[in-house]
Amino acid sequence: MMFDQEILTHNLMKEYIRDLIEKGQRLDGRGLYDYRPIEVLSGTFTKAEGESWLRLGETQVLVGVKADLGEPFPDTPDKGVFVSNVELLPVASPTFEPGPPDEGAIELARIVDRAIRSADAIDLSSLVISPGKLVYMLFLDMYVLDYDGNLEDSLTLASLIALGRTEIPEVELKENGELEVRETKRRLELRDIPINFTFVKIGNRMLLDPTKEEEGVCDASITIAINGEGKVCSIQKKHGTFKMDEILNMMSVARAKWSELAEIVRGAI
Amino acid sequence: MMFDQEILTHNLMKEYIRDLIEKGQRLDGRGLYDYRPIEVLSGTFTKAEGESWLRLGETQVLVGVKADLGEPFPDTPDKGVFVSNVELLPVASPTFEPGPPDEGAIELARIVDRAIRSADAIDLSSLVISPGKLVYMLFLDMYVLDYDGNLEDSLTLASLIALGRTEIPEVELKENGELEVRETKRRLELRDIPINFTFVKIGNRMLLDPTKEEEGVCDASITIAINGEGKVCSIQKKHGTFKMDEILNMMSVARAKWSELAEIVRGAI
Amino acid sequence: MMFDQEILTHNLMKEYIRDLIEKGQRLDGRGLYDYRPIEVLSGTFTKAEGESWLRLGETQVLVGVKADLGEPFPDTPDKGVFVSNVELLPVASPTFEPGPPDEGAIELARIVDRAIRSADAIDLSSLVISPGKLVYMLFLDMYVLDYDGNLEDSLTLASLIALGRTEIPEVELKENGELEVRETKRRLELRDIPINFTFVKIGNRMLLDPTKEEEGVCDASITIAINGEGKVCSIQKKHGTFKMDEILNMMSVARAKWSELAEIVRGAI
Amino acid sequence: MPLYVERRPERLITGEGVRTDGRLPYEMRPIKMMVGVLERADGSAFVEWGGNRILAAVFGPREVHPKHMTLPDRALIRARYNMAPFSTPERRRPGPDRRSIELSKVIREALKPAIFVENYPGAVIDIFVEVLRSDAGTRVAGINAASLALASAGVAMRGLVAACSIGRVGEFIVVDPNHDEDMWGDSDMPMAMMMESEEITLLQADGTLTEDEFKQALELGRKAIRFVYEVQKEALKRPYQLVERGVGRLS
Amino acid sequence: MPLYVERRPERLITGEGVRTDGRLPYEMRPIKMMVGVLERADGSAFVEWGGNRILAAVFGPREVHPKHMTLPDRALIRARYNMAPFSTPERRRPGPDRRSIELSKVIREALKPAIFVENYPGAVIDIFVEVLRSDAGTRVAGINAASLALASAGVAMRGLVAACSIGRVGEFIVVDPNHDEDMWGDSDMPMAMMMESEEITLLQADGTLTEDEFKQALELGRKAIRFVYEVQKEALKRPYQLVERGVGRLS
Amino acid sequence: MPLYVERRPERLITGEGVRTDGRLPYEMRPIKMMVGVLERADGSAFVEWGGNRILAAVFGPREVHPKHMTLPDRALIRARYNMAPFSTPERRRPGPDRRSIELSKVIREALKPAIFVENYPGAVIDIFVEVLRSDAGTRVAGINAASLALASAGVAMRGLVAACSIGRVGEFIVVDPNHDEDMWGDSDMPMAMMMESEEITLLQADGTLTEDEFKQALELGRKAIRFVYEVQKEALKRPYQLVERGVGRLS
Repeated sequence: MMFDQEILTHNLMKEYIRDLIEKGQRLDGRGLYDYRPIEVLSGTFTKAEGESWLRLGETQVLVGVKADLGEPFPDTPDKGVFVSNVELLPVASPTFEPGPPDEGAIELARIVDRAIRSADAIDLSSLVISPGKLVYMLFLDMYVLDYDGNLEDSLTLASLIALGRTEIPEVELKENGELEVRETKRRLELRDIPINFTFVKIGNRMLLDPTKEEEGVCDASITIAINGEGKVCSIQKKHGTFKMDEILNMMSVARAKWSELAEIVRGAI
Repeated sequence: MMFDQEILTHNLMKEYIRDLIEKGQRLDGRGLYDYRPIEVLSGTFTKAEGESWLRLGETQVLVGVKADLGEPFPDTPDKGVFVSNVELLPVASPTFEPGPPDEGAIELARIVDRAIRSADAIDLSSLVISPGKLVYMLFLDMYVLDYDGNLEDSLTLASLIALGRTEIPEVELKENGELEVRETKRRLELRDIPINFTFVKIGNRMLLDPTKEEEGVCDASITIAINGEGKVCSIQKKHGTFKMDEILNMMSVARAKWSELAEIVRGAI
Repeated sequence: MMFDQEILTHNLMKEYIRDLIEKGQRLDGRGLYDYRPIEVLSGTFTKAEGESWLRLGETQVLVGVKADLGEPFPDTPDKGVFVSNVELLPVASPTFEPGPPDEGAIELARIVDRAIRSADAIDLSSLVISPGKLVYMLFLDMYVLDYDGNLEDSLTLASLIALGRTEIPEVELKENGELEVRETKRRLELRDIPINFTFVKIGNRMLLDPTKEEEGVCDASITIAINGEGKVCSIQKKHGTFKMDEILNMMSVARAKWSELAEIVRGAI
Repeated sequence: MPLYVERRPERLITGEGVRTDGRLPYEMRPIKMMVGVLERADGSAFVEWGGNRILAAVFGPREVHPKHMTLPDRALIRARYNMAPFSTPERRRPGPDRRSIELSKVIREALKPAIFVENYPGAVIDIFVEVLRSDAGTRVAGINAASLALASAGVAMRGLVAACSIGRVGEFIVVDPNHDEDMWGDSDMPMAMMMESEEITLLQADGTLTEDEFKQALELGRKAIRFVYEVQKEALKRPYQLVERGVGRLS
Repeated sequence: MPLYVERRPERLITGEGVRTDGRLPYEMRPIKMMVGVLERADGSAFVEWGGNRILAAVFGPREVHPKHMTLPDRALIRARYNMAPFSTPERRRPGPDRRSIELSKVIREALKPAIFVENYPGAVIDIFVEVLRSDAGTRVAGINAASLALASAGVAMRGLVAACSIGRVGEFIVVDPNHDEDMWGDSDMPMAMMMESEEITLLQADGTLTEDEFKQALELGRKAIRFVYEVQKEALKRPYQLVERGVGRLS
Repeated sequence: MPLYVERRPERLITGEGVRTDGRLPYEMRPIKMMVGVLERADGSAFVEWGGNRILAAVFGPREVHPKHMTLPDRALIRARYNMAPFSTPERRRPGPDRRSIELSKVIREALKPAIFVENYPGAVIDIFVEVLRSDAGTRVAGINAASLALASAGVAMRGLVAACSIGRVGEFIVVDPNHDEDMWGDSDMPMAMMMESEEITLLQADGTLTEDEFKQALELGRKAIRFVYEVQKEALKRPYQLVERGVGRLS
């Protein structure tokens, strides 16, 4: 629900935010295309093979990458399995409820997943142990701990960092068919850094990195992923409408911001 | 719910329908034992191995038969698997809701399934590829698109036609255990034509092929399946009560009508 | 819900019960540490390998032990599988609703299960047919038929009796890997008799074997399992609070009552 | 991996009509009924029928929950048929399956015509049928038990509903099919009636019957149901007591 | 064990831009549309698009159920995208999966901007998209059908929403990707617009596109959507009739 | 197919009482607590305890949803204990299982006695315990975190609830069992108390204890809980700061 304009921010606040933005200003003083401060917490918080706890303003997410062994899908015998999942924890917002992922959580997971897959950021064929029989399965579990808008970008950043940090136990499939899990670990290679950029439209202004309040008053929203070569690698328009030139403009902004965010990812790995 | 007298037809309409029927007349001018027009649409509407889109008055159903391969049930190693399922799509009526089949949909599926099984209309042993190990699985998926009463009979007719039209890919189990799916297809043989006849009782009149309104005002309802030899092969009394002689009378009507409907099935295959 | 102080007994009755208990009296005239009459019905009521229908006052439970064959859990290849399940049937109380076990039913099952496991009352390693591959699975299904309080103790007693009566078909794993189920049966050995004792605190009195009404007015409740050696083998404090000396006192009472209840179990097997 | 494998007997019936449990075609299995076995339910009954053990309980008339299901002008009737995990040779997973959902519906529709629903506007009557041990004919045994439970709950009824199954084994029409006949017989036709008015409230059939066979089955069903009905009446008169009948031969 | 195994064609497109179904990059598959196929729905439409068969129905504006979802100042819009078990080569299990839940959301958000929701305070408009046969592009075909169904239900709209997908196959930007291109192509970009205002109501993308490719795709999408929009308008004018277009070449 | 196989250590404790992590029987693992880690929750706390990482959050008192669960004369208390998929060596499937449902209940019942529920008639207080990393003793660590979260949310309380587990390894009664002792030890007894009144609000036990062992365990539990309680009080005084204790030796 929170990704929809249905969110009820108090009407007065709504008007105030909209009035400000008409003047090109934001409630927290940021420029229209500025991100809030991004912080990657240090410490070990999970039992994952790779993890990252990231703050984007007051939004907090914790992402863990767990490895397991399993069979590949029948139609991709030469590829490992990569599964993305988002949990909107009830601790993150008074409006989140316990239970299986709703459409908002599912869309979020697919937005992150699609950027990573489209950019081939992970070499799934490197996850094969025995083609058609045994592969690594990577589970990207994204936990939303505190919700203040723009989960798309914060989850994407935290996921890239967690993947980049991932080290999985090496295994050997012996001739007799037995499996040996070794002490040594191999690092997952992050081959590209596809960044998601989420914009909202308020009036005729486009804003990057919306807060919860800005999501609540916006007329339209969209997430665009740009990879290291400056290519679009995924788009998801959410509610509202955009004009073609608006989309082309946002894409230019995103392209220009890529290095700034990629640097944060690289720095944290 | 719609199979129950709980349906709310406006009271005035109810009285009017009942009054008419007391005089032996129906709202749409039909005789008490007349079916509404039955039309089988031509065209390809699914990816099924056999299909049929049938209209019975304003009731519309779409039935598809999909084949798959799988293991037989442990207690019937020498028989293929035949599964029937009804979906009351929300497009078919303002009172249908999305979700797993409710008791009405389950009963409908079992009414159709029971008629087909009791009559041995499909030779399940012909679906065995390797006894106890590999058999064809046939999924009879019945989609209700438009609901104007008498789903029992319309689904049965459409199912028989879809089954009679079914062609499944031939497979060969090679000596080395590998499975080859061939280009050639085999036709499923329809060995009998068990027709379901649904009657409702209004006052002391019995009516065949009830509309939604007639179902809504009726005092009792029953579905009787008759096969090609004139045998009863399944009965399902639904709500209300019948006297023994009423049942014997309806059975005679059904027996007399069998050829008319079987002809429609045969003609459409 | 019923295990919680949320139960609504009429307020007047509540006060009356509490006043009585302050004087050391109970509504049904029992002493504070007396059980209600326990009766084990004779007859065959299920198709289980072991069963018992037990009445504790107006509480009635029916427990069945079914055996099946299956794979052991990967981390315990040398142990059979033992699964406990409680169903609070809607016939047992106007407040019970059909559906999967709620937290109350799950806690009950775990209370019984924990006592049996902690006491090693069943030798799970005796249930292995082929280590890591094939074991007996025992399903302890506990059915609550009539609810008048203290399901913990009544289900534990009935479960011990049902287990003690259990005879499972002997099987032989032949050299060619085939399995033969023999006509002969083997008796499950009950190696210990861990009894659960449920107390409630009302005011500053402790009562054993509470009725539904006593559960409804109590300030705190606890279940303590004692085994044949007088050891504590499981504790579950439920709602409310206890002081340390209160717990030690109840434990002494439980220890003193063990023989009385173990005798009932032994007598019924 | 099942511990129990069912095997079809070599023959289900002899040329003289002797069945696998020794009964003749028109003989019924022993029946025991008891009214009033549960303390919390408003009405309850226990039925043994052959190897079946069925418990039925009735709650209500009481307030409907959830409220939006309330019917303003009459009682809502709900029924649940449920098989215990230990009621079959192989353990059954708890929870409803398609068969039990259908049976819950036909049981409700077998009993509802007997209830004066208009006497209880806005209320619900809940009927629970618990199969503790199953041995062919659980739905009809369940209807018999539930009918007693309704009556013992004081629900206003047009009459008791009694039920029995009729089967066909080869050329024999048999009353009250046993487990073997239920599994491998040629037809099965469960029936229920309100005996006073001879109105049929349950009728299902599976397998084929010629016109004559069907008439014969219907008539045999009526006799069997009357037999059951007499046992029910006696059980109602003597609550908390087990009313028994040995193998019953229908005329 | 599947009876149908998909195999990637040796090549998806020739150097001259001939696609696996013989089309050129700017050619669309044949389209048929019909408004008014269902009797019970307030509005309905059927769309054939290549091998796709899509049925859409609209109910409402009507009362919201459950009530707590009611919006006091405007209509609640709900959409469900559902694939029939027989819509794919291998049978699909009924019920929503993650993909169909996402598609239901994006379809709702593609249509909602076109509806005057403030005209129907407190009401709900339910949109159902049923995929009977799938052959690449079901979501855009579904949006086209649903838009017609909304209009034929008399829902007040800012304009029809029309939709089409654009793909990339190697260096070719192609309109209306077919099954092979959908499975093994390099990018897929479904789009929907309100043609009058040229506002984009659906835009998704998968696979990579350079800046130029993206611009080219966006422009091609606009043309394709205009083409579809013309078919929609004709279908709306002639309800109960099948409006057909053969392979359409975009300028 | 698991990547991680647990192996029992050769011995769990030496004759001198040295445990697999080097601690003596009466030594506790290092503890860190921080109050106020989340922005949206009304109260929150983070606890590190050995290798455990636990986050607790409290919402409320607020309106009950669904409404029919409202209690007219006091607050409804709900608690959820949840393990993250990445909290264990093998990935856990999200969603509640029987263990977490039971733990949610006992955690609720461990905390409820400390809350002045009668101060908030008709309201709900929701307590969430999220296990991010599990390393034996998650329920007691979770109670400690949740108690801090309640206090920091300003919920009126009789006192803080503090908790610790006591175990038995052979003949040794040990405080705060580690992972090995939790897996292969002989008994485990989680406890929680309101320290001011020394009322026990959680008590569970698993495995066997003689009367003497039980008394010893209870007494040791009291000491450990007092130790934890002191850390809690300090954390409450210094919100947003990490309050740390190294290995703590109980007298």
